Amino acid sequence: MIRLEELSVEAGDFTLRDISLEVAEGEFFVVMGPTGAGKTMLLESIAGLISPLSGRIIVDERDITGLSPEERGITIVYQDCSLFPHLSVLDNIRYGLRYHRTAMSRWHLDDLISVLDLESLLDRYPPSLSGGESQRVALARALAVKPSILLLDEPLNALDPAFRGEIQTMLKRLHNQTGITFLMVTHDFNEALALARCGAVLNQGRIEQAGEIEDLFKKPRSKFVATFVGIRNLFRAEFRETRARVNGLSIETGRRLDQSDGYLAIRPEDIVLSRHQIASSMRNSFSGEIIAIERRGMFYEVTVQCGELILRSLITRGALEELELTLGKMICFSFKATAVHTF
Amino acid sequence: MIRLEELSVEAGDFTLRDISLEVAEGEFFVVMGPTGAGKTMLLESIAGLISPLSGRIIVDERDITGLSPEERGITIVYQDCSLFPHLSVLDNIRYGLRYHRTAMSRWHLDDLISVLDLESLLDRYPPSLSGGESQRVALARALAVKPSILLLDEPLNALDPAFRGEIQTMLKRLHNQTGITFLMVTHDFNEALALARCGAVLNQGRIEQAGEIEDLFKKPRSKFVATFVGIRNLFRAEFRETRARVNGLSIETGRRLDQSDGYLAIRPEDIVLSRHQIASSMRNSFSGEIIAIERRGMFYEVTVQCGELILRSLITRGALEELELTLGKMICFSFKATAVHTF
Amino acid sequence: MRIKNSFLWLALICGLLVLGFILFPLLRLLTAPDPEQMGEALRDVTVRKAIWLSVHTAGLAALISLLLGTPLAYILARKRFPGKSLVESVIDLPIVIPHPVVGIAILSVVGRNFWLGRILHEIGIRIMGSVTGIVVVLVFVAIPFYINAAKNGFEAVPSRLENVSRSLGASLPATFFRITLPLASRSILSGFIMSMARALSEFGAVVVVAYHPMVAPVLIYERFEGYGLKYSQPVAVWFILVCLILFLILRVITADRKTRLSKGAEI
Amino acid sequence: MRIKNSFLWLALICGLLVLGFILFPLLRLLTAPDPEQMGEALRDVTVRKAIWLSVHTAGLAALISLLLGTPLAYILARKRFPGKSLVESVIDLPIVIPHPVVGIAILSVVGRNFWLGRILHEIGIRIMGSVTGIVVVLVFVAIPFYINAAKNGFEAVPSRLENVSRSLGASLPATFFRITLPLASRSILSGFIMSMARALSEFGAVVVVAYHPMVAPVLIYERFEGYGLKYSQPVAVWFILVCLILFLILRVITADRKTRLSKGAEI
Repeated sequence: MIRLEELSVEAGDFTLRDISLEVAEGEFFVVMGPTGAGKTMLLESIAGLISPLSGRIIVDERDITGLSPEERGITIVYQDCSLFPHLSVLDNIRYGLRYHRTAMSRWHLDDLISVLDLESLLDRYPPSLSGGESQRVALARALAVKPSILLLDEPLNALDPAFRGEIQTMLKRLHNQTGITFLMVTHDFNEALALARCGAVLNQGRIEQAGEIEDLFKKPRSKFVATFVGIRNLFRAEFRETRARVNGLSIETGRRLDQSDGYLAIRPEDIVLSRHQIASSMRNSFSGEIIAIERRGMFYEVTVQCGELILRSLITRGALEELELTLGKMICFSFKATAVHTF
Repeated sequence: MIRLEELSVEAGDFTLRDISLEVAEGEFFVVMGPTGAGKTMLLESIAGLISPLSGRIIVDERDITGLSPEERGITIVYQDCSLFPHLSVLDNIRYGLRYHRTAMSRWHLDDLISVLDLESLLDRYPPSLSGGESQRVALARALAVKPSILLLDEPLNALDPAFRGEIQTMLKRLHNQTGITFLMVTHDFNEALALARCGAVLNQGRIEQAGEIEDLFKKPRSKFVATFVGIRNLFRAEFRETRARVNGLSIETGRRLDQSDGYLAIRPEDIVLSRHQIASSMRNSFSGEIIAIERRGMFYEVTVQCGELILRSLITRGALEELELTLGKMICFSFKATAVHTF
Repeated sequence: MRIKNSFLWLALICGLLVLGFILFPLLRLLTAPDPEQMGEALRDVTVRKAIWLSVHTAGLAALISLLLGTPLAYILARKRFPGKSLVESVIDLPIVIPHPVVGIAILSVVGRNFWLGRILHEIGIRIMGSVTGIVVVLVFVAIPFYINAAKNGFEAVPSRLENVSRSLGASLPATFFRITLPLASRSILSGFIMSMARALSEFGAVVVVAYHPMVAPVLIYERFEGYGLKYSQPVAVWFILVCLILFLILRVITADRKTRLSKGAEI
Repeated sequence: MRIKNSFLWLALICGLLVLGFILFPLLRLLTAPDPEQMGEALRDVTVRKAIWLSVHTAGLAALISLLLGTPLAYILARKRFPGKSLVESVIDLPIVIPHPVVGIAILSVVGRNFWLGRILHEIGIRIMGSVTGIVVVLVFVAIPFYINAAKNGFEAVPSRLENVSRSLGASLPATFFRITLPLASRSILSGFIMSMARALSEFGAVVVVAYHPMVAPVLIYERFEGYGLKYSQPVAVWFILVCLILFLILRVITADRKTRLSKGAEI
């Protein structure tokens, strides 16, 4: 278990302020944030590579704030892998073993090498490895000493998208098999969705929101988090009882709203398009004009204008063809009251 | 129009070999390839920054192979933006104007600045700009001289995912408004899907396949292209008449197959899951056991095992819940004959 | 924690030893002469002339290094060509050639028993015992310092900036003067000062080629040889004060530059 | 194309001028003495003794620089502390202090009218006119070259590698010896050779502290002063041949290193 208590760290011009976080034993926890949010700095503070100004780092009920990095049993995998270029792959992996007498009892080095599919690389040297290979070696090296915590610094970012899935699957499997606490930072919300159950959003050196990923995704508590998790439908709204008024539209939220105004967010994939008004349990149903259709990866984003309000809906190619959507066409759009999030 | 005729380029240890490509006037063309495929080198050859060993570069029926970069009217936007750090944003944008008497007649500088939303940045200096801002300035600088061709070197890669959509939309708009030929390289197939109609896949200095993006996506002609465009269901198969045998399963392809063996590919999103065999026009229908369910961004990848064959299907969260999919459950999967691609 | 500390202690002790070893003699030298001796030295026209001769020949040598060395430094920073590392070796040669040998080598080509010497004599250029000779020797010892600094400065300018400039329509010279030179200007300036400082400090090569007119190091040596340590100290102090001011300027410039660059770096 | 070419022509001309200016006198020097004179110089025991004294004092000075300078170089490459740029300035001082002044400054602290000099005298260490004195002077002029090279070498080792090593359980010293030192070894070696080359070339500072025993540059100067150019040339040639061999080794090492690094770079 890791607990950060009001940790403040300063390095150069940049400061992490009052970071409080709790990561449960054996969890896969993801800290997300844009470039420059201080993510790597957070990891280096936990690893003991930067000394905090104030606050405490507790691991398994033991205050490790004053310990030097080599005494912590926390390993780190950097984005660039940081393999030792003058050592062979095998020597890289074995590097830390001499400092850990208990290492590799449950998990044998050979197992690790075979799980990470490194047998054929052992005699090679780091400069000759591909990105994905380097990443696997770095993981093996960090796990070989059986750390209590593994810190991962954007491990997928340096890889081509085609290979990200592979390493992602491997990370998940390693996490399940070793039972080690993984703490990963990333700028890509989708990675968090794929890998972790809990996480936090870091922005400009502060934690914006922490909790279950699902909650960050569905119930962002700030405009920054909402934008960061890709909620493209985000509006200022006035609230009255259970309804929210946005640009003249009255939207049912299905619950009493305590504030008088705030933000209203709807995920684009929660908006259903149809040619005609449909009879369903969806409490909100409107119609508008299609003003843009754009491809987003394997899906299409349809932008609908209804009065002043501009809403985006994400649909599949099949749906696009079936509904015969074209620019300028009028279309109905509906969403459940539970899909409406306010803050 | 750009036409590359058997272009070969060498720089250091790396070689581009026999690149032949044709990009139509005013098109948005994307060259995709993994890191180290030679993408930047291809752009720099077209811009005249590297001299080719052999082959010709034809722009608008004029052989420009021997021209120096400043005589070509081709501008380049690098991934790192490469803004001039000692010049203000406005001076960066105006940098090339003095060399182009005819520049900015149709498109006025002010228009460009306002379309790219740069008014408030004009007095700032590059080191103080964010990634997205730098990218917009670099685009304005490259477009200000009204090039006949704009070369884009992974313009979205250095940006946080949250801002990629914005620049992507802007690129598309700029392309439509200026009518300039855009040639972009990227390692991300999804960007190509979102932006371009035609493209090519580059691997280890050679063009693997060129044509409409849709064809690359649906009908890859090599194993590399299939993997690169994210076809996770790719198998060696034996062909007989209209059917393909893969690991004991007989799959209908709906057309006569000329080869006796080859590869068979099915996109995961083309595989429909259902609890029971469904009556439909889908010619292939099998059942298997669910052996994995993994979240991929906003969707779920369900892995189904049927005998020796392992197939992956991509479905929405709604479908996942509706079908009550769990590990170990038996499930039916179907796909159209037209969704089966062979090569 | 103990091991770590002993490691840092070792480093600290070595560091203090080195700094003390360098600073202690210099500080002692600076405080050795009394104000009266200092004033006397300053009133001595020979001393003033020698220091001025040193400063202006060194400045001239640095300027010549800049003019001749800049194009070569740019080529070395940007182009690959066969034999490049040989060229770099040749440029570094003056650093490692023993100083009197530099003087002897230059005298070897300007003597009247060699064709170049005869040509120079015909057109009236004297090297031995002349200001010209001093400048030639100083350029020889100073130019590697300038070229290396300028080369590093040019290398630090990303060639992508030049690529972009050219694709925007600027020719190679226009790109050089609008992009490369402004961005490398601090390195060029610090190379200029570095090469001037090196020229100011030279003694062995100069004394072989020109004992007279006397540059400051030769004068200091002469006073030391002829009249002893005490008599040479005031001149030495005056001269290193001049050198230190130059050196201080160099440091201010490079420190300033580092700050600016680190600001641009990512967190 | 025309402008571009004239730019390159200018660079080529400047480059050839610089290379010619450096190489021409040295090549002329190398070819000036006839084989008979060369053989005679080699048979002269004074010459052989002087060259050997130069080589071994310079080697000793480089070794001392390495031992004392390495920890300091590491601290300068890795740590930020207030006054760091001042420390760096102090380390560079010996490069810009005029050479005779270096000798005078060192004599200022070892004379018997100063406490340090009295202590040294008590324990029987002589500086003036001794091999010890020569080594002290050579360390003074050579150590900045070593420290700067080693510092650059250490800076080129990413501190992330050290971070990873420590998080894997290696202490600071273990990390230094297993990761940092092996990766910086080429820079350290080239710094060693560079500082030795600098020490070999020194004349002005040595001549002040120790005219006798005679190091090679002093001998060369003496022969030049006493017997003229022709008589000094053979000794100079033998000595620079020794220096050049050292310098060649340096070049081979650094060139090799560049190749290895560039191989690791991305296409």
